[in-house]
Amino acid sequence: MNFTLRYFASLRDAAGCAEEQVASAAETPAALYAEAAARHGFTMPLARLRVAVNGAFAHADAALHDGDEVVFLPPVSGG
Amino acid sequence: MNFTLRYFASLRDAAGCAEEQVASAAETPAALYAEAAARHGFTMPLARLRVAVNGAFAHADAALHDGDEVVFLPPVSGG
Amino acid sequence: MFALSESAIDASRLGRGLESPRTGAAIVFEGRVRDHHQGRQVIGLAYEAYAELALAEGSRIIAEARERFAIEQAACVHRVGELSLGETAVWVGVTAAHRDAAFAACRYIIDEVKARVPIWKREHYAEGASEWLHPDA
Amino acid sequence: MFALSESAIDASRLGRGLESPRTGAAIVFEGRVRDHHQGRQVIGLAYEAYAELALAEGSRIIAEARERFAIEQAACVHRVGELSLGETAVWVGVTAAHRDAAFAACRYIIDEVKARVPIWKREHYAEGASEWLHPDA
Repeated sequence: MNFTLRYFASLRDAAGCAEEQVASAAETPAALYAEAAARHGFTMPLARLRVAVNGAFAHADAALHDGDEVVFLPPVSGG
Repeated sequence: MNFTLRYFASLRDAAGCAEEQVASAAETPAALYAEAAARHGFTMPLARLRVAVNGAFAHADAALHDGDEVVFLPPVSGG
Repeated sequence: MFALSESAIDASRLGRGLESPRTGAAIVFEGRVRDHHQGRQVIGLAYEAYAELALAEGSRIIAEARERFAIEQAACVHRVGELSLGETAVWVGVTAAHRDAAFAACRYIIDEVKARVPIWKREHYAEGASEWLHPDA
Repeated sequence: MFALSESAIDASRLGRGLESPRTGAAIVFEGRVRDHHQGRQVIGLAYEAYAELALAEGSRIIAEARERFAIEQAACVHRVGELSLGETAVWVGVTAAHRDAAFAACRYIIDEVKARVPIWKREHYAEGASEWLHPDA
């Protein structure tokens, strides 16, 4: 399946890009993150992240569909 | 002894004046209030009032001195 | 700083007094004249203060807030005289490094001012009456 | 209303949106860029937002505050981009008939915004480094 991944804050710095298109057999955000972490050397564990799919918070084990936009959100620090 | 009494809010309305000079044998604000209440028809019991003498909060049974300024404060409603 | 004001409270000017590079949190509370009280339609009100003691007690409350909470600045201004609907009756401003202290101190100041400072409110009602408010403690 | 702003937050303009004859209590909270954080001297910072989700989640928080507390108006604006010392990073304004609800709702909104809205802070330190803040929950 094809996915769009978006990165923010320290993950964006680590990935070296704000967005990438990937083709992957990953069926869940968790699996997709494992691949991205290996590719970019992310050190932040999945347990510290929240996941968004197509602009809404989602479970890391939710089923992905072709064309989904998936975002891994590091702990927020607004305010 | 001679005292200056000042009135605020509903007590001022009831007394019909903001200030009066009185000569009295009252030795405490409580005694002075009993006299003023009789004179002006105040219905508010002393227990609902706070007392100030010479610009500072004081006990209703404090000893008064000649020339003291005594104020009976109805429950406040600022803010 | 605690003050009484016979003219409209200038929130913008007071707010500019709350700026400092150490401030992480600033809170402003405004109590305003609202159009109803216990079911009666209010068209305006007046505040009367025992000014000497109000200033002393208000300043004491500000000092207490500084002692109890890790704040930088704290100020309160209370209107006296006749007020129209929507006007600001009391303004409280607090700054601190962190928001916990700012919220707690702001709340402390307005609660203590309402409970302790010798200021009285007279409400004017739509049906024509006016009444001094002397709430039970 | 929840919004993101790429330019300086205009507190005076936002405050004028909080006026109504039913309002007895108005509270404004401002989070500002302060000159220190955990012992390091801060010279500025940047906020980055996942804008689509930040707007949705921020609006949800405002709606929750309206459901939970007896308030009239509630609004929050968060800055994004580069900020200097003393600038307002986040503005929260709440009005209500009574102060209990106004304080509680204001506190709820800022706490939830900080905890849930996808916005990240990068602090710039006097010694030259910059760091994203990813606090442990």
